[in-house]
This record gives sequence, C-alpha cells and structure tokens, in this order.
Amino acid sequence: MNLALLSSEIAIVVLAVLLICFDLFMPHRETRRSLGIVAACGVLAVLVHSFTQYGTVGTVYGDYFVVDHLALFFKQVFLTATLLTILFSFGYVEKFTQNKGEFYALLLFALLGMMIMASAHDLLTVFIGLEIMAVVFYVLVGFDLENIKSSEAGIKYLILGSASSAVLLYGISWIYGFTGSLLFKEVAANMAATPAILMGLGLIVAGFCFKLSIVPFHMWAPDVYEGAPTPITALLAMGSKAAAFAVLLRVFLVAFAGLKLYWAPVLSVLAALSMIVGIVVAIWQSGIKRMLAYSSVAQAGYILSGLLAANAAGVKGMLFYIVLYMVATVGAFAVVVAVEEHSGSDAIAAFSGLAQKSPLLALVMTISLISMAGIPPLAGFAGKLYLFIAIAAQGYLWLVVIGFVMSMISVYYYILVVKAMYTHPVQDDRVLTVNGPLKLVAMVSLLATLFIGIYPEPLAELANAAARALW
Amino acid sequence: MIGLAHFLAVAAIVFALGLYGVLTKRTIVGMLMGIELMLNAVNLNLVAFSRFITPEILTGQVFAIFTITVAAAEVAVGLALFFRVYRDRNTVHVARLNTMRW
Amino acid sequence: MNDLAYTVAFVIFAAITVGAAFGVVTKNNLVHSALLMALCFIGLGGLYVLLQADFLAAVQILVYNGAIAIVFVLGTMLTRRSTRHGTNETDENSPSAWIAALSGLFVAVTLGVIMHTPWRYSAAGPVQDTPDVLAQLILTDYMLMMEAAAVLLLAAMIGAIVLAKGVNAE
Amino acid sequence: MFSQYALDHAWLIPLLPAAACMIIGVFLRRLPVLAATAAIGMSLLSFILAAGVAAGMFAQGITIEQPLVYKIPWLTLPGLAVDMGVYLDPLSVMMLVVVTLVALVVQLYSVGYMHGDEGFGRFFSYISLFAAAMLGLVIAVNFLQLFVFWELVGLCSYLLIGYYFHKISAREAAKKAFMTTRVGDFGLLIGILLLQFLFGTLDFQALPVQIPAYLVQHGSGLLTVVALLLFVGPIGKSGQFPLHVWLPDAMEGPTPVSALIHAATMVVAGVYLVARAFFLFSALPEAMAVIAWVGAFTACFAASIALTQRDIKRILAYSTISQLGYMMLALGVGSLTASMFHLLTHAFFKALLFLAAGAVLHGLPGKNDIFEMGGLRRKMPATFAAMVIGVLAISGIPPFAGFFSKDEILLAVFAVSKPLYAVAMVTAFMTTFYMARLLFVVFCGPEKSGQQAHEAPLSMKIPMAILGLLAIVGGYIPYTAGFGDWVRFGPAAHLAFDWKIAGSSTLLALAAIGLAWLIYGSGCNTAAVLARRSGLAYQLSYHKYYLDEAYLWLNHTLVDGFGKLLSWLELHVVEGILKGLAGLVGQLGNGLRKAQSGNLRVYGLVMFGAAMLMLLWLLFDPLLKGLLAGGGY
Amino acid sequence: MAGFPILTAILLTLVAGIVLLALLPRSANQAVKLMTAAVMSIALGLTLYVYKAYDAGVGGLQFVEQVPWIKELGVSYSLGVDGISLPLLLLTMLVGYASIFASWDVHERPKEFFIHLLLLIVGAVGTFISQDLFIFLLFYELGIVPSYLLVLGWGSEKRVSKEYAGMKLTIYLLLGSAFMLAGVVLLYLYALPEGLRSFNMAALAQAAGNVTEPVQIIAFFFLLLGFGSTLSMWPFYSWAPDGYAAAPTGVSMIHAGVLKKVGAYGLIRLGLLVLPAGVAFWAPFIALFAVANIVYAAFVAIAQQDLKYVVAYSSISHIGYILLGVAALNLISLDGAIANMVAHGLMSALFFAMIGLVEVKTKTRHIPDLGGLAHQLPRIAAGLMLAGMSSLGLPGLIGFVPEFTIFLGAFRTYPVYTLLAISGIVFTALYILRLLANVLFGPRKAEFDQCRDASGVEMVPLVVLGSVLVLFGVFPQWLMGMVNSGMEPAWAQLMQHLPAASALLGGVFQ
Repeated sequence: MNLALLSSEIAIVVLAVLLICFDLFMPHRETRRSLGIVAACGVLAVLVHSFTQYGTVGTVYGDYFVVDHLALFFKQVFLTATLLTILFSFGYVEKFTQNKGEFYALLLFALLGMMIMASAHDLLTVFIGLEIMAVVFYVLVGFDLENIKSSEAGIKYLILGSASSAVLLYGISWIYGFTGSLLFKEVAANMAATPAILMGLGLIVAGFCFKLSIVPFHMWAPDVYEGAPTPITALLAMGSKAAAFAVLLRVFLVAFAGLKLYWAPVLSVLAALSMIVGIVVAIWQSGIKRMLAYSSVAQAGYILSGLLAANAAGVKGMLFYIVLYMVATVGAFAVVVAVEEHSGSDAIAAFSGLAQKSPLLALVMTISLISMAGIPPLAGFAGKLYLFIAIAAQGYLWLVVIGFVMSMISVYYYILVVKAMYTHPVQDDRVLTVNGPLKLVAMVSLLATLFIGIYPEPLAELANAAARALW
Repeated sequence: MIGLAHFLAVAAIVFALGLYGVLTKRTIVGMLMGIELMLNAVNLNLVAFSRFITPEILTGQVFAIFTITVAAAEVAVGLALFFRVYRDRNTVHVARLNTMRW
Repeated sequence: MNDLAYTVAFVIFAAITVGAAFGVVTKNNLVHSALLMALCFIGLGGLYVLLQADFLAAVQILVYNGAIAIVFVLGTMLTRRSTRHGTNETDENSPSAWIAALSGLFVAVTLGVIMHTPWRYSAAGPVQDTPDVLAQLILTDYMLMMEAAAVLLLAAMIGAIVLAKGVNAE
Repeated sequence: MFSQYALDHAWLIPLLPAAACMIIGVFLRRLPVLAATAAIGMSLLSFILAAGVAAGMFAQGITIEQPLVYKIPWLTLPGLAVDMGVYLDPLSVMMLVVVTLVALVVQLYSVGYMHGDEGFGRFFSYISLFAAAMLGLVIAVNFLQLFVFWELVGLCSYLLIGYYFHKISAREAAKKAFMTTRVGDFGLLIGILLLQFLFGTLDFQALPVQIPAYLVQHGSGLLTVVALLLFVGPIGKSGQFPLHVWLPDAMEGPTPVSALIHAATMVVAGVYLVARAFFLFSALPEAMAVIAWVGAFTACFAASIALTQRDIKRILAYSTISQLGYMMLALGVGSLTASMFHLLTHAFFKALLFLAAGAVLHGLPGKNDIFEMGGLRRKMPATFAAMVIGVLAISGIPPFAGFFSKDEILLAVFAVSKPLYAVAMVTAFMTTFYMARLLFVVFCGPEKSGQQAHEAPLSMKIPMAILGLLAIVGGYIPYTAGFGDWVRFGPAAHLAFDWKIAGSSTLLALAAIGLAWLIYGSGCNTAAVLARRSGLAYQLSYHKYYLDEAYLWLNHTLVDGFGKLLSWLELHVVEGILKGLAGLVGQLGNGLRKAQSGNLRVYGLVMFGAAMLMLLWLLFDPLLKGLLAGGGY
Repeated sequence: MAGFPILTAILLTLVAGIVLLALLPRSANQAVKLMTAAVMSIALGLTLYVYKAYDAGVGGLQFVEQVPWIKELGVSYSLGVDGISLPLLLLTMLVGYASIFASWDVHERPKEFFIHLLLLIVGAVGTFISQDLFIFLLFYELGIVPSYLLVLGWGSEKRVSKEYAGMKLTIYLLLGSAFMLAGVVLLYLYALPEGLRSFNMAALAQAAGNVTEPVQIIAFFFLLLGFGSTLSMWPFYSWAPDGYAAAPTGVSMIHAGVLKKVGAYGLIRLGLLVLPAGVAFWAPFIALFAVANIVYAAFVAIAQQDLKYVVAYSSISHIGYILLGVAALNLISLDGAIANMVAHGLMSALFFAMIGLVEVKTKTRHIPDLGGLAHQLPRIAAGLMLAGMSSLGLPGLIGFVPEFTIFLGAFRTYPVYTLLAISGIVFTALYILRLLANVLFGPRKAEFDQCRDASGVEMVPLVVLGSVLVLFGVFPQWLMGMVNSGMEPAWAQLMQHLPAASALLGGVFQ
C-alpha cells in the first residue's frame, strides 16, 4: 500500500479543514479573499505536485482506488478547473454577506469528490465520490442566501439528484447481484448479457446521464445553472460533468466493455438527442447562464459520443474535448462573473457594448463561445475532429453529421452574444473594472484555446497517454 | 420457499412506490420521503444479493451501510434547503418553485 | 427456523413494508406519512433479519427510525404550520394515473427481470458474526471509503448548517 | 523593299491604330487636335502598310492557295492550341486595304464632322480601337482569333452607337446592337466549339485539309449543323433577317461611325467570315442554300422597308442590310468573287452615301426626316454631287462601281437559281427606287421653310471627293485588273459580262429612277396618295413589319416576366422555405423549451419516463433480436 | 532565395499586420489604413515574386515548406503552391489589396474593420497555400465570424435587415461546412490505413484509389454540400445575394471575389482529385446544378433593381460555369474552371468596388434612381464598363478564355447542358447591358452634379484590378499556362485511379 498515491486527496482535505479553521479565527469583517488565495495556492501546489505522480501507477486498499494516468489526467483537470474558478470568483464571493470561508472549503470538498471519482475502480467508491461531490454541490448551488433563485435551484438539484442517485444505486445493486462483485474488473469478468445486467446497465446509464445532463435527463441543468452562484455554475459545468465522465469511462470501457453491443446504440441516441435538444433550445435563451446550460447539455452530448468508439482514440477525443471545454467554459464564466458584478444581470442584453468597455473580456468571450461551437482554428474544432474521427471510424457517420450540423447551428446563439458585445451600443458609461485574478483567468483561457486549437499535439499526447491507461 | 426473488420483488415494489411518491407529491418533504423509500429498496436489494449471491463476503451489506450514511447526509442537506426555500417563499409546494423556467 | 415460519415471517414483514410504503405515498398528512415511513423501515429491518443481516437491521432501525424519520417529523414541525392536514397531499395537477402506470410497469418489468435472470446462487452458508466481518471489511478494504464517507458527513453538516442558519443569524 | 517590309510587318497594321487608341485614351483625351493627329497618323501609316502588303502580294504572287501566314502561340493547352497571327491572302489583303482606306477617309471626315464635340478625343480613341479590332479580325489565322476580334468590333460598335449616351435612344440602340449580335455570337461560339471538338483545331490552314476527309467519313449532317451555327454569327453581325433589327437603330451613332462601321466595314465582317470559311460552307450544299435564301430574303425584305422610311440614315441603313443580303446571296450561290467584289464597291459607295448624308445632317442640324428637307442641291452642291454618285453607284448604273459588282452577283445568281434571280431583280429595282426617292426628296423640289442649310467644310468635302472617285472607278478598275484572279475560291473566276443581264438590270434601274421621279421628284402629290392607297402594305413596311415590337414584347414580356417571376419565387418561395426550415428548428426549440416549465415534477417524470423507455429498449431489443435469431438472451 | 519560407513570410506578414493593428490606438484612423495598405503591399509583392519565380515548366508543388505538426494525426505544417493554387493566391492578394483601398472611406471604428478584413484575407490565403487538410480547415472558417461582424457593424440594409443577412450568411456557410467536415473525416479515415493516416493533400490524392466506391460517393456528397454552399451552388446560394448586398464594399469584394473560390478550390482539390469515383457519380448532378445556377440566377438578375443584387446574382450565375467545368471532368474544362475562378474573382471584385464608389458618391444603389453617371463619373463608369464587359465574356478581357475552355471541355460530356450554359452568355449580356445603360448612360441627372469622380486612392481598385483583367485577357497563357501546369500532373495522377471508377464514368474519360 502506497499512501503517497493518496497525497493529493489528503492534501485537499487538509486544506479544506484548515480553511474552515482559519475562517473561524478571522475577524468578521475580513473579506476572506486571503482564504481564497490560500485555497488557490494550495490547489496550485497540489496541481504541481500531481505532475510528479506520473509514472507511479498503483492501487490503494485493494483494487478499489487506482492511480493511473487517466486518473491523474482527470485530477489535473479538476484541480485546474477549481483553481481557475477560485481565482475568478474572488469578487463574486466578496458579495456574499457571510459564509465566505465555508464557500472555499466546500469547493475543495467538491473537488475531493471529483478526485475520488477519477480514481474509483469499483462501484462503491464511485458512489461515495459521486455523493460527496453531489451533496456538496447541493449546498453550493443553494449557497447564495440573498438570491431566492439559488435556494430554488438547490432544492431542485437535490431532489432530482438524490432520485437519480437512487436509480443509479438500484442499477448498481443489480450489477452486484448478478456478478457478485463491485470491482470493475471482476464485474467485467463475470459479465453476461442477462436481464439483470441489462436492467442494471439501463439504470446506471440513467443515473450517469443525469450527472452528465444528457437529454432527456438534462432538465435540471438549466434551472440549476441559472440559479446557482455563477462560479458554482462554472464548476458544475466543468468539474461535475468531467468527473461523471471519468467514472463513465471506467464503468463502460472496463466493467461493461463486453456489453458494448447493448449500450452503444442507446448512448448514441442519447448523444444525438443531447446535441439536438441542447442546441435548439439554447437558441431561445435570453440569459447567458441558462444559454450556457443548454450549451453544456449539447457539449455533454459531444463528449459522450466519443465513448461509442470504445477505443483509445475515442477516449483520447473525449479527454481532449473535456479539457478544451473546461478552458472555454472557464473563460466564458469568468466574463459572465465580471459582467454580472458590473451590471447585476446575467441577461445577454447586459453584454451590450462590452467590446468597448473591455475589449479583452469581449474577445475572451467570443473566442470561448466560438471554440465551443467548434469553429476552426480554435480548440473546439480540434476536439470535435478527434472525437468524430474516432467515432466515424466505428461507423457512426450519422452521428458525426448530426454533430457537425448542430455545432454549426449553435453558432447562431453564440454569435448573438458576440453581436451584442460588438455591435450593440453601450448601455451606461460606468467603467468596468476587472480584478487581476479574473483577468489572469481570462488570459489563460484565451491563450489556451488558441494554442490548443492551433497546436493540439501536446494535449493530445497527454490525453492519449491517459486513454491508454484503460487498456 | 422464500428465496432471492421474493426479496427482490418486495424491493422492486418499494422502489416503485418511492418513485410514485417522488413524482406525485406536492411538497418537498413528501418527495424526499419518496427518495428515502427508493434508497431503502436499494438497500433491501443489496442485502438480499449479499445473502444469496455472496454470503461469505458481505459486500452488499457494506454498501448498504454506506447508502444509509449517504441517505442521512442527503436528508440533512435536503431539509436544510427545504428550510431555506420555506423562508424565502413561505411555501412548501414544489409547483411554486418555477421562478426559473424556459 | 423452519420454512413455514420463515415464510410467514417474510409475508408479515413484506406486508408491513409494502403497506407502510404505500401509506407513505398516499397519505395526505405529513406526520402520518413520516410515521408510516418509520413503520416501513421497521418492516425492512425485519426483512434484514430474515436475510441474516442482523447488524444492518439494527443500524436500519437506529438510523432510519431514530434519526431520519424523526428529522422528517421535526422538519415538518419547523414549518410552523397550524394544521398538519393537507401537508403531504398528492398534487392534483400531476397525472397520477400515468405515474401509477409507470410505477406499475416498472414493477412488472423488474419482476420479469428477476424471473428471467439465471442467478448464480452461492451454496455457501451465511456469515454468522456479521458485525465482526463488517468491521473487518470497513476498516481494511473499505477504509478509504469510510474516510470519504466521513468527509461527506462533515461537508453535509457544514452545508446544512450554513443553509439552515440563514442570513438572519448575523 | 518596302513591300517586303510591309509583308514582314503586317502585324503592325492592327497594332498601329491600337496604339493610337491607347495613346489617346490615356494622354490625349482632352487634346482634340493631337488626338485627331495621332489617330489619323496611325491610320495613314497602317494604310500605307496595307498598300505595301497589297503590292507585296502582287509582287510575290501570294494567292488564296498559298497564303502568307505568321503566327505566334496565344494559348497552348492540352487539346486546345490557339495562335494569334497574320493571315495574308488576296481576300484578307483586299479587306485590309478597304478597311484602312475607309477608316482613314472617315477619320479625316470626322475632324470636320465632330468638330467642337466635347467627346472628340473619346471618339477618336474608340474609332482607332475599332480599326484595330477590325484589322485584327481580317487577318485572323483561325476561328478563335476571328471571334476575339469579332467581339471587339462589336464592343466598339456598342461604344460608338452609344456615343451620344445622353440620348436615351442612343443608349437603347447601343444595347440593342450588342444584344442582337450577341444572339448571333451564341450560335457562332457553339459552331466554333463544335469545330474544335470535331477537328481539334480552328486553324484556317488546317481545317480545309481535314474537312474533305471528314465528309467522306461521316457525311455532311453534323457539319451542316456546324456551318449553320457558324452562320448565325454573320446573321447577327451582318444584319441578316431576323437579326437585322439593330442596324437601323445603330444610326444613333455619329454619322462617320455609321459610314465606317455600319456600312463599310464591321457589318461586312459576317460576309467576310462566310467567305473566309468558304472551304466549309461550299462543301455543304444545304448550308449554301440557306445562306442564299437568307441573303435574298434579307435583301428584298430590307429594301421593302426602306421604301417607306423617312429618316435619311435609316433608309441608308436598310439599304445596307439589303446590300449585305446581296453579298450573302452571292456567297450562297457560290460566287465568292462576286460577293467580295460587291463588298469592295459597296464599301466605297455606301461610305460615300453616309458621308453625304452626314454632310446633310451637319448642314441641317436637328433634322433627319427627309420630308422636312428639300431642295438642298443649291445650298449644298458638293454634297448633292456626292449623293448623286452614290445613288447611281448603288443603283448599278454604268459605269459606276455598283454596276460591275451587282452584275456579277446577278450573273452568278442567274446561273444557279431563277427564283433567287427574280428576288434579286426585284430588290435591285426597289433599291434604286428608294435611293432615288431619297435623292429627289432631299435635294430636289422646293426648299422647306426656315432652313439654314450650309455646305460642309473642306475637311468633309475632301473625304467625300476621295470616296466619290472610288465609287466611280472602284468597280471598273478591279473589273479590268483581274479581281477574280486573285479573290476567288477554287479556280480563277474571270469576271464575266452578260449583256442581257446587264442591260435588263440597267433598264430596270432607270425605270425605278423614273418612277421615283414621278412620285417624289415631279412635284405631284402622288406620294401621300400612294401611301394611303397601299394601306396595309405601307403600314407594314413603314413599321418594319412590326418586328421590333415583337422583339420588344419578347424581351419585356417573356424575358422580364420570367425574371420577375423567378425573383418573386426567390423572395417568397425560396426565402419562405428557408425561413420555414429555420422556423421549424426554432419551433422545435420553443416546444422543448416550454417543456422546461420549472416544475420539478415534470422534470422527474421526463427523467423516469425516459429511463423506463431505455430499460424497455435494453431489455426487449435483445429479446426481440434473439427471438428473430431463434434464441433467448 | 532558395529555402526561404516565402509562403510563411506572406502569412506572417498579414498576421503581423493584424497584431500591429491591434496595438494601434483606437483613434488612429489614418495610421490604421496606411498600416493595412503597407502590409498588403508587402504581401502582394511577395506573392508577385512567387508567381514570377514559379517554374511552370517544371510544374507541381513548389515553394514547399513542411514541418511536422501533429504526428499522431498525420498533420504537418505543410505549405506549397502549384499551378492550381498560385493563381488563386494571386487573386486573393489582388482582391485583398484592392479591397483595402475600396474601404478607405470607412471612418467608423476603422481599426476593428481592418483587423476583421485582414482576417478574411488571411483565411483565404491560408486555404490556398496549405497543402495539409488540417491546416486548410484551420483557415477555412477563419473569416466567418469576422464576416458576420463586418456585415453587422459596417453593412447596409436593403431587401432584408443586415442582421438577417449576416446571420443567413454565417449559418448557411457554417451548415455547409458541417457537411464538408463530415466528408473530410470520411476521407481521412478511408484513404489510408490506420497508422499511415495523413492529412497531407498530396498523400490523400495518391491514395485516391483506396477508398471504396460507396464511401467515395458519400464523402463527395458531403464535400459537395459543404463546398457547394460556400460556392453558392444552386440550390444553396440563398445567402449570397443578401449577404453581398448587406456587406460593406470591401467585404463583398473579398467574399464574392475570393472566399467563394475557396469552395471551388476545395471541391477540386479535395473532391475531385481525391475521390474520383465520388465525383464521377455526382458529376451529372453538378452539371445540372451548374446549369440551374447559370440560367436561374441570370433570370433573377434581370429583374433586380439594386446594383448589388444584380451583381450578386450575376456572380451566382457565373459560378455555374465553374461548376460546369468541374462536372465536365476533363483536363481542359478543369483548367477553365480554375482560371474562371480567378477571372470571376477579379471581375466581381471590380464590380463591387465600383458599385461601392457609386454608392458613396450618389448615396444610392437603386437602379431606377441612377442614370447618366458617365457624365459626372467617367472613371467609375469606365470601371463598371470594364467589369461588365469581362462579366459578359468579352474576348480580350479575362473572362473569355476560361469560359471558352470550359465550354469546350463540357461540350464533350454534356452537350445539352453546355448549350444551355452558353445561352447564359446571352442573358448575362442582357442584364449587364441593361445595368450599364440604366446606370451610366442616358440624360445627365442634375442631382448627381455634385458628385466628384473617383480620384486618389479610390482609383486603386480600378487600376489594379482593371489592368489585371486586361493583362490576363490579352495574354491568357500567363494564366492558363500556370493553371495547366498544376492541373496536368494532378490529372495524370487521377487517371491512374480511374479504372476503378471507369464503370461509373460511362465513357467520360476517353
């Protein structure tokens, strides 16, 4: 047993607990930005540390918790997402009247949940990690006490989330019942296409699709994304989704690898539905968070489609896409946070004339959105290409066509935002000040999106190494 | 002879009843109760499998314990959120929770 | 325990469980529902006993009846309603019949699955000393999960406090 | 020797006017004197060169069979090699001389005619460009070169017809000219494409070699089609029925332009093309018949319109059409010599007639209805003299130029077809009649009131004199000098003379002049009575058989209507479909959006419903498949 | 200069221009324009050097630069020009250069305007010089969002609102490219076996025979949809008229002149040369669409009242000739098609530039309101005349020879369609002549007496584009020879793969 493999997780727990303790002893009027900085530094340190873990592949406590390249890759994604979220939410958090310290601590708990999911190698660990993340997110979504939307979103998320957890669990119980084990490898070894397994499979798909906000299990997402505090929305979109994918990969490609014949058609339909519904509904949104929510539904569909390839190329595409989606999302939400702070609204109309108030933010938003749409030469295009090459090679041409077509239709509503920013008149002449960390996040997102789009190889290599860990 | 199938059948019925509760109840607490029923059905499933499929390793029972833990955590957070909503709006009816839609 | 007694016990506990669960979802009064839920959990505990999971039965009754059901009742009280009537009614706008049909279908499908699955029954007898074995398992193989569950409870606690405390506490 | 130099540098002939055009266009547009000097100087040089080429041709014995050809590759692609070059044989040399000569004379004339016009420089630049293009056409070594310059002369014609572009009529006429000849070019282009397609070359030297073999191998069917398609080009360019309608309207251009382009040179390009491609046409009897009949009909038809026209230039225009018909007729009956001879003489006398008409219009600004003129012979004696020479020449009165060439044509026609001969004779009669009518109405009789007519300036008289001289001797000299030995197709065609035909045509012409005198010259009021009496026929003729109206209807109602219909479709149907599709996507989104009602229960229901469906799919799909395959799970 | 990465230098010059522009202060109106002009001049100069230094006798790809890029996908940063792409590169530069000067009157936020304009140009340049499909794709859609913003920010409203027009243009092109991308994915997957897969165009073309026929047919269909809508192929042209009418002059020039040609280029480079069986299957349909383009659009153009709409439909009509050349599937028609891309690009750019000037001077584009402009604006009139004449295929101008070669080649394959297509020249003449007559000629209108004729920088588009129109018209070999030097080897290579497809071709390749 090698406890060093757990060092990241342990560090995060310690950091979270420390934050809570610091918060206790801090003067009441303190803005708690210092806590945020501590959290950010801590996460950054863990992120840096995680790179040293490459090469040390191993398991802890039996086979239940595995640290391999795939897990590391996902952990780094989560760490980066959380780090960037913390950085751009300083201003946002300072508006809370209380519980600022707990906010950062809870973020770290959520991060821990995700990290456990990334390493989970059996269904119980999956469940625990998932629940840590989910429960913390229920809290965080309802965290904005001033905003009645926040609590509404929280309770909706909680009820639907718990119900879907129950469904997932029920599914897990069937799998356990037939195979007599929870470990992915043993499940795979004892697999047979019996009704019980298929039932379990169906219920597990339903449970995961809820977390991934795949149509038709997506209906919570718009409401929750809209109501949640914006940084939490961002983390939900980036982290919670990516974590669910981390689990999905192992469950479907390790445990259920033998049942591909059964799950692939179902997932392909779900992926297609997500792309279509996410995009056509997003057309109608007037609030940017809600629009991004629908967009995230569609993006989840894209990422999910990579699973259909059921090979390293497909997984690589998914991983690649997850990263670029994170990068684009973080940029978009950073801008949303800045605009929301400035104008108090997340309506698309609030973005009018942003290009004149802050060309950088407008540019970041544009690049992020266009990248999500998948237009060359931005990262989103490279991502779609990786994904679609992989699945087209397996014969899912129809899905590729739907994917490309819908991604182009999605430009319609992305570009409405761009239009508002670039061509609409400025609504007021207040100066928009952007704090340093947020600007940093925006710049990072912008450069990363461009870089990945034009030179995707390094990230693809990384993703490839991670993907190979599954086989 | 009572066997695995019977326990599973009971669990299925309870799960379905929980499902029905979640989908029909008007208040948040009612829905949460439905969820609890579903989780308990799962537990029954797990324990039954544990007994009949892997009697010498109690994986199912361990899982059930964790499920109970998680259920407790969910209920705690759920009720806390329920208070928030109730304070915010002075209602417990889910149908009124539609500030955000479309 | 002979087969007949086992069967009778199963039927009784199953009936309690299912009947109480049915009551939970059909009663209009939240307190009644909560109490019926406690009854349901007791029934389940009985079933656990029949499954030779005595420790779990104890946990079930302690945690669920002692904690969760009570939390529900308390929560209901805290909403400061003068009357409990109509606190847990079925929404008249919901298509109950369809939902009932959905649930029924679910049960039917599940029963079909149960019957058509070639279960791999184990011939081995049940573990007698379950608390010991469970403790072994939890503190070795599932050690990490237990720690994680602890973190989960901590987080849930903090979260519940933050949310329940509200703005006014300032 | 100069003639050798000229032969070697024949490519300069078109390039010199082209240079003039460039120079004027870029530098001298605002400098009239220099512009005219440049244009005329270049024209003179190219005329001298052309004359030198002619001399060289005689000296070196360049014949139809042994042309002198220089070429450079212009376009070399796999399967298409096109050269640009100089093709010198008697036919093209004759054209070179005619074109350079008439161009020179007309430019001289224009100095006086266009004096004081604000677009003086533009005019000379256009007309130089025209000369260049026309000369390029004449020396073409293949069909594509010919077509290139064919289109360019069309452009110049367009520009010059629309020279007075402030006049709506001029701009419409220019457009019409371009459009109508474009329709002809449509056929010509297809013909050329087919030739290239069939023979892999367009070269005037290579094609004659290949065609006989082709005919032997494949018969004449397709080639006849090709020839007729090629002939559509000349129909448009040379104003043959039914594409002649643009030529009368083209008289909106300045009169020197009408003289040069729409009488002497460009309009005969069609005739020239048929002559140049005579190796093809002459091998195809059906095509020849078509040419002959189109020519004959055009000649007669145009003459019948000319009878009643009142606009002096339009009368001349119809006369041109009619004479072009004559030339086509001659080609159609196989006499290249007669046709080319007539082309030569026609260039002289028709240019003369136009210049004279121009002098009249110059003397009487703002008037062009012949019945508003009258008795001008006293005020404009020189013009009158020129006009008389022209009329006598066109009427075929010996010894004027037209007599010889017309007789050759009649002779050739007579030898081939009697009905055509009859048509030709009728045409000749009508021609003489309306020309005499014009002469009498404009120059004889009483002077019309308030005319401030004045004689043309010297710069206009000298060109008229030159052309007058040519119109007198231009027939006799070639006739005696063995024109037929040089310009011919096949064996040397000695110009014959038949007393019966010559006599009868001369008598007919004299009779026509007499009749015209009776009606228009004698002062009796017979003209109006005649017009009334002949009723429908007069109206038909006067309204040009309503052909313009028909085309207008075709153009405005059919083409425009169709265009409007399609744009309507475009705006409403195509756009509607697009908007419908977009709306469909939108409505789909909207419907799905409405499902997102904010109600938790709905969300749950959808989720569990979907989960149920998925379960059913997963469970029953393998079951069904298994049943079909004869097994279970 | 051997080994000097001149193509990269061209790209970098333009990119550096964009960066420098971004650094200029927002108010530096004149400096922005001068900077853009300077950058374009350098790039144009480099391009001219390349055009001159290209050895057409040797043919094939020259000025090749290749740096491995994404090894695992088989992507390399691979640039190069051959006779097919070099004329189009030159076209891009010329039109781009002219468009800068045609946009000299942009006074509202010039910095953004010229940055976006340069982005359009970079996109086009990149597509033409990249020899790698991936790099091609990176550039392919670079211009779409800037186009949208340009239409929206600096455009004008006519038949439809500029929002609508811009959105239509954007979505249309993007939807098309969605199918195109699907086709590219297929192509990539099936051309070469796993492990050897490559985005290199030459490698793909070499592997043309490997793809099975059904796959070729599907892949080509997708490419046709994609490139067809970029190319405004009937029935996917609907974005073009509204888009051009709404776009500012410089953007219309680049769109009609260059970006459309990217579609045709893609169709030839990726469709034709890589998927012989696919193209053989679809060629009859393309020919049909081509004729529909030519005739339908010509008739619609006849009925238009707005200058830009006339030219827009005219441009759609002309695209039909290019398509016909592609569909005819023989060397000479393909030569013609590519040359016609250049020809049409130059003439439509000139047309739009002149229309822009007319609009600036007279404040209207409505034909019935105009008239007699040759009196007041002779230079603009000359420009319009030049553009119009090359548009109706007057010999001596650039349009004639390409059209002739297309007809010649197409006649072999589709005689009836070709006849219909040739009839298009009559209808083209009809609307072009009407436009010229109604706008330029006729009585002098007093309301335009205040208009000053084009002068100074306004003359640059006319001089640059006009002189090239004439030059390539008089010396067509300069263009056709170049095109053929690129097409001939490609064709020879294609012919090697044709036995597999010959059954479908029905004797087309004899």
